[in-house]
Amino acid sequence: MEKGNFEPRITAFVCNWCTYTGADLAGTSRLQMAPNIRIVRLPCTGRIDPVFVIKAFERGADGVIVSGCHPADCHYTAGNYHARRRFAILRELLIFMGVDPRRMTFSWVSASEGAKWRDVVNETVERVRACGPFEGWRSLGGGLT
Amino acid sequence: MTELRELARKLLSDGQVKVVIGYEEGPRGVRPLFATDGAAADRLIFDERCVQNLATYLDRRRVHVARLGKPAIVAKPCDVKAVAGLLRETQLKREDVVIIGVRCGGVLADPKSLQRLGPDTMADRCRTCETREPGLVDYLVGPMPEAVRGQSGRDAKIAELDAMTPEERWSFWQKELSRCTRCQACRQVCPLCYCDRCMADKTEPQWIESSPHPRGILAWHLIRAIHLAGRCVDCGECERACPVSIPLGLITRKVAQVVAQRFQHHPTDDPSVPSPIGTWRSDDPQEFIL
Amino acid sequence: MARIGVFVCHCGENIGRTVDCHAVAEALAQVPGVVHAVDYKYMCSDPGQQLIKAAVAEKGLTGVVVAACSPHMHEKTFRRAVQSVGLNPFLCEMANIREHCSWIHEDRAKATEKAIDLARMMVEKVKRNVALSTVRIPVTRRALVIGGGIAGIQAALDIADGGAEVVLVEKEPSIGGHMSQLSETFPTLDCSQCILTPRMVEVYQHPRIKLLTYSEVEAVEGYIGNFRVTIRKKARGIDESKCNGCGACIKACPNKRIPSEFDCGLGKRTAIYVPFPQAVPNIPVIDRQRCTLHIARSKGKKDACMKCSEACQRGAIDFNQQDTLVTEEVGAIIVATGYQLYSIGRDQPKEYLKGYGEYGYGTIPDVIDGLQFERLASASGPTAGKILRPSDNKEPKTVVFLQCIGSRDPAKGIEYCSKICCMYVAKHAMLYRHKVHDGRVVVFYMDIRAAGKGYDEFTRRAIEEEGAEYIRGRVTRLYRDGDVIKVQGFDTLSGSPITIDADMVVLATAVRPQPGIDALAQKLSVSYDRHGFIVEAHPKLRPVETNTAGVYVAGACQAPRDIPDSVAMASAAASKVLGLFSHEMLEREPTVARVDESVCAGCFHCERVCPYGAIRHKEIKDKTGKVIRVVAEVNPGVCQGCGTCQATCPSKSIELQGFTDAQIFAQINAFVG
Amino acid sequence: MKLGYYPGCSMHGTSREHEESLLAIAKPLGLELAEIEDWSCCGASSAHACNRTLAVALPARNLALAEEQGHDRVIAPCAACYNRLAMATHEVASDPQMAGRVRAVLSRPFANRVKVLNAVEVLRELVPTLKTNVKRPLTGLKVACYYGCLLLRPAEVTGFDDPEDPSSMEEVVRACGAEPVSWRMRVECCGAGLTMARKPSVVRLGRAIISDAMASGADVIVVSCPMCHSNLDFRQQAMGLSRPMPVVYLTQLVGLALGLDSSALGLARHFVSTGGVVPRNAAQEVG
Repeated sequence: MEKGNFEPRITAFVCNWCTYTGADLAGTSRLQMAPNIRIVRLPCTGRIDPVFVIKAFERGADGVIVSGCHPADCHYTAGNYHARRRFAILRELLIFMGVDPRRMTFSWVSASEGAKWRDVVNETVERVRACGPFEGWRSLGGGLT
Repeated sequence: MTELRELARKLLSDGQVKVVIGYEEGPRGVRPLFATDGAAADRLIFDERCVQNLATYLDRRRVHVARLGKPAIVAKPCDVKAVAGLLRETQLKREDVVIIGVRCGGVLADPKSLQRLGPDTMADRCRTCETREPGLVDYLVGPMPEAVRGQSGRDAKIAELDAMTPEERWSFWQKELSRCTRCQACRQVCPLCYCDRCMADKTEPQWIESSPHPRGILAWHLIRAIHLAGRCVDCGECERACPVSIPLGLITRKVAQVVAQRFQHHPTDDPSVPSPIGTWRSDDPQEFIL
Repeated sequence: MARIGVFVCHCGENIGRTVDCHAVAEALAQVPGVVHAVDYKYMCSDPGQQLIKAAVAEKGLTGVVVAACSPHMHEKTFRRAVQSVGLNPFLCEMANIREHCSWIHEDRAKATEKAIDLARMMVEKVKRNVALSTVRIPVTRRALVIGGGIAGIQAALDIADGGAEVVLVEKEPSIGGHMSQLSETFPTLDCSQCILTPRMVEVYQHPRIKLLTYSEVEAVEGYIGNFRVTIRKKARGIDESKCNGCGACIKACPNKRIPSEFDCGLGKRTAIYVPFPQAVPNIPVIDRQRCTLHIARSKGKKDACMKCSEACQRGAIDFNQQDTLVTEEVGAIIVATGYQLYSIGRDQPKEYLKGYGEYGYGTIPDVIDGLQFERLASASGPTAGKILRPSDNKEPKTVVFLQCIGSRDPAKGIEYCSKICCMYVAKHAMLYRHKVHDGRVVVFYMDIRAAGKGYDEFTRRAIEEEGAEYIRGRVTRLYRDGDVIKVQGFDTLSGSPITIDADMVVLATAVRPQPGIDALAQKLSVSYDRHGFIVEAHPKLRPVETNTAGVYVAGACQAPRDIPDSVAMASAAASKVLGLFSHEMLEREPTVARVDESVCAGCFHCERVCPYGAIRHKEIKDKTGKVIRVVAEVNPGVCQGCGTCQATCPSKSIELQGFTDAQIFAQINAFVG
Repeated sequence: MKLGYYPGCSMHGTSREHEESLLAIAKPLGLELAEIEDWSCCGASSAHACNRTLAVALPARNLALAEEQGHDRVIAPCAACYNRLAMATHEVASDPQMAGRVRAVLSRPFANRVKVLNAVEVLRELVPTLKTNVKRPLTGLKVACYYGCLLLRPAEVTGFDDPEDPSSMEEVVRACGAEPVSWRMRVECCGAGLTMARKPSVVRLGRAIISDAMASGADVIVVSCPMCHSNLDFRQQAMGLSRPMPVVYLTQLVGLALGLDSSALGLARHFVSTGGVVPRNAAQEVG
């Protein structure tokens, strides 16, 4: 597959209360967007373990989206604040280890931001498309579990 | 030296502690000493060759040490920060350990080299270390050393890596990590890797592939770095223990830089300061979030 | 071996138009562990649900995936369906191929491919689902209400009338709170005492209300449904069982010149006293700081004065009485501790609060606050309802009211609006005009905020019919000039400075939470803002709940509130409590965290990140009873299931049921594996 | 105490007596003043009315010079200079963009390390020394301390005293053996900013201030601002007061208490005679 003209595979980890609902709204509003992402629903960004992102890349994802409630909107009051610190570190670590930052999207998308979700998805898909397939990680040896 | 030995003797003789964990002259350089009597106490030494972080022996899971009874520990500033970490994370009660803090002007990069301590012979981490005198201690020994400061090759290397393209960084690390045999020495030596069952050994589900192939190796070192974020005291033991000399210090240092710059948190010997992971501020930087 | 059934819904055209549902079903049939895969026009319809129920029964399914709309839409529907045929509801999951697929894509091939992925991911998850049963915890049907003001009284009465027992704790010697100090109430100008006192008596006589006055909450343990509260009953110096409230002791007390708290220092009281005649309970209390006998004792001298106990026929006076601690088991707690007024003095309780030097830091006589004016206007007050200024008891002919003193003044540390001042100032203006017909009333205001039923009419009446002069602007300086108080201000509407010679100035000072609220909030582990106001669980949808399950909030301790708001909140909180009490067992979603004690390292990162304080320390002992390890334990009654603990746990020894790592990994792998 | 000294235009012009008295009392008080070399205008009061960056850059230049010349504290006796210099340190410290713009304009290193002081707070700091050096206690002299606006406001910039209820001038006055009166107009505006544009208003404001001082039994008004001084002193004839009210600088009052010759303190330079203020045994030539 060539850079620029391939279909990236992107895993999205989203919280149940804001972004998942926002994605639902995008659907009910019939907002068209790139079909390259698959959503994994979690109760809260606080539940999203950095290892999920690592696993996704390990298993061959070309890009990852992590999205939840805006600061102060967290259904569980503080999960997104914890996530924000966690992913600030994960992101810079992965970049340091050679992951292209364009492959990682972190966003706050509220239940009312269907359009923002569409933009986040489309932008991410385009950025990752530009990066090309993530052969680097996918091609690392090792048996699957 | 005599100051340290006399103190150790006293602590043992009047029964304040049952063992003094410190350093002694060994056949192949300085090694840990577990002094349980006055005679042994007289073998205690401390100098710039004492690189080991003995705090790792305070983990109650190290039964062979725990069995000896209440310990006193000879600790450099970075070692004391590790003790503080154990206190912070309820692995240890303050009353269960006597801390003999030693003033420290840095240790040698290569303790066997027998060089004099100087800006270039000093361990890289010590060149950027601010702390000469540890807090939290029960006793404080040794003269106040003048602050020898040197250029950190480590920070220079990090800057160099940051300047590379992702692809270049990726191949750099793949080359370095390719030597990893997953011997887990980095984990065993780390005073803050104390879990009864490390997640790396968890199989259902499996978090990290256990065999030493690139995928599992990368995952291990990433997760290790994440788990030490804001907790690492930069004692350099992981890098020292690594049999295939992977520059692990680069990773821990990089994460420490991120934590310091984003959350204004620096390793501290104050156990009451919470670790930056597990706390938050409503105004934490979020420039990377759409 | 898993036996999963997959049910693909066309949702009429909604999914079918862009997703080849039949192809999806066929593809899923090939997935290992899937023993049954069909598509149907409307899965949520009766026949659709029948389809699922039948398959569960006939094929003996161990798990069900419905590929249809958003789980937010129909998860409950389908879980109920499978439950009805004996499959645990938590073994049924939905793959969202409508909102997240058919509605947002046009390319049929790609949409179908995505739908297959989404369904496959969910199949892999369901394979690892386990049967979960709702968490059930016992509920003590007994409530604690903290604070005996109007909010606490209302809440206590509503709960007690609803059939549950209530413990009402009030730190003052009598219930009634600030409302009992008010003369009349806006916007109806009906007498505060007249509407409040009957409610106070009702509380006192209610068979299901246990009233603890002159008492404070010492400690709180436990969780929703099962709180254990320790309350300190401060020594009253009176044997409540003997006292009949005759008041002989009060008449006998020689110390008659003590400034009365109830009258805001404008009236006097004795050392043994009831705060006000209608106090409930009508039992005096001895102020040990002011009582001659206790002062003597504190200096080690012999008892100097015994007049009150000599006067008491029933021997109810007990100088040696000590504080006592009582513990109460309750299932819910309502915080209704109310407010206090900001003072303009130089010394402030918080360093970010500043006083008003330009108004003389409260040193100018006849500059009083709103509550003091209430006492002057009150028929039961120190002046028997006559408006007489404190310094010389003359009737003030010009009274100036200043609004927003502290409030909306960030320079003084308070940015919020105190909400009630606009209304009570208008009320004060009227009360004054009713009592002093030739008197002049001037009000300095920033805005008039009279949003409320009959509120704007009320302020308009003060201005248009009762002749209060409203000046839009701030007062820059107050100073005494002989007999008058010079009020230097600026009229922003006419754009000119203005000076008024006032006989009395009334400051509408800001509403602040009661002192000690932060300590109480910490005991209850509920959050509070920088001013100390209790933070509600959700500003719109959960206004009377706190982030600690089982603890509710009512009245001015949550934000500045007037009487109608406080009462409404109190009733809302009471109904929440009664709702909680309507079951013997409290049922909670089983998506809560569980600890694997065998591997927990006891680092308690989970405890630090848990927003609900659901993590407890559990000691693991050996046979001899010696503690060998301390591990984390989740209180399922408190856990809300956010899972932050699990993502934080270094050894992965804590798992959120329904969203375990095994399940998530399976989903990840199913997509890109 | 060693301080950098920023005179500003007024200390060399309209308020020469302010500088004369300051330099005169410096020696006995052990105060070393090093005038900042190559100092330039602080920009008051026109710059901040037309260009915000300029209004900060002008004082900042002088602060940068002070740094170069090794001062960590600088005294600006003119209240306006003080206010502008303090404002500059505040703005540069609190507004990164402003800091950027200003440094660009200065094109010289500026760490913003210098602490800006006014004459009042310096004298307050020196009260112990002053007490021990008082040669001629001004016993019985009733003094109205007038702060005006620029010394105290905005509080977050000046912050050396309570802007609504200050006390530092009174402290110094007490140390001189005189008796500060309590009066109301201490922190009211004297209108100096409009002294040319709207004379009647200025006269009205000045009258209110001086009358209140008189009513509270003051023999003299003490100021620490050249604008306040010229306004209350020079404009006094126009006010139609019952009697003249001498207006002197705090530095002059301190000088008298230190027993300095009144001519050394420039007391003869005022429009309203300061004779009543000068103790009998002081120099005679005061008109």
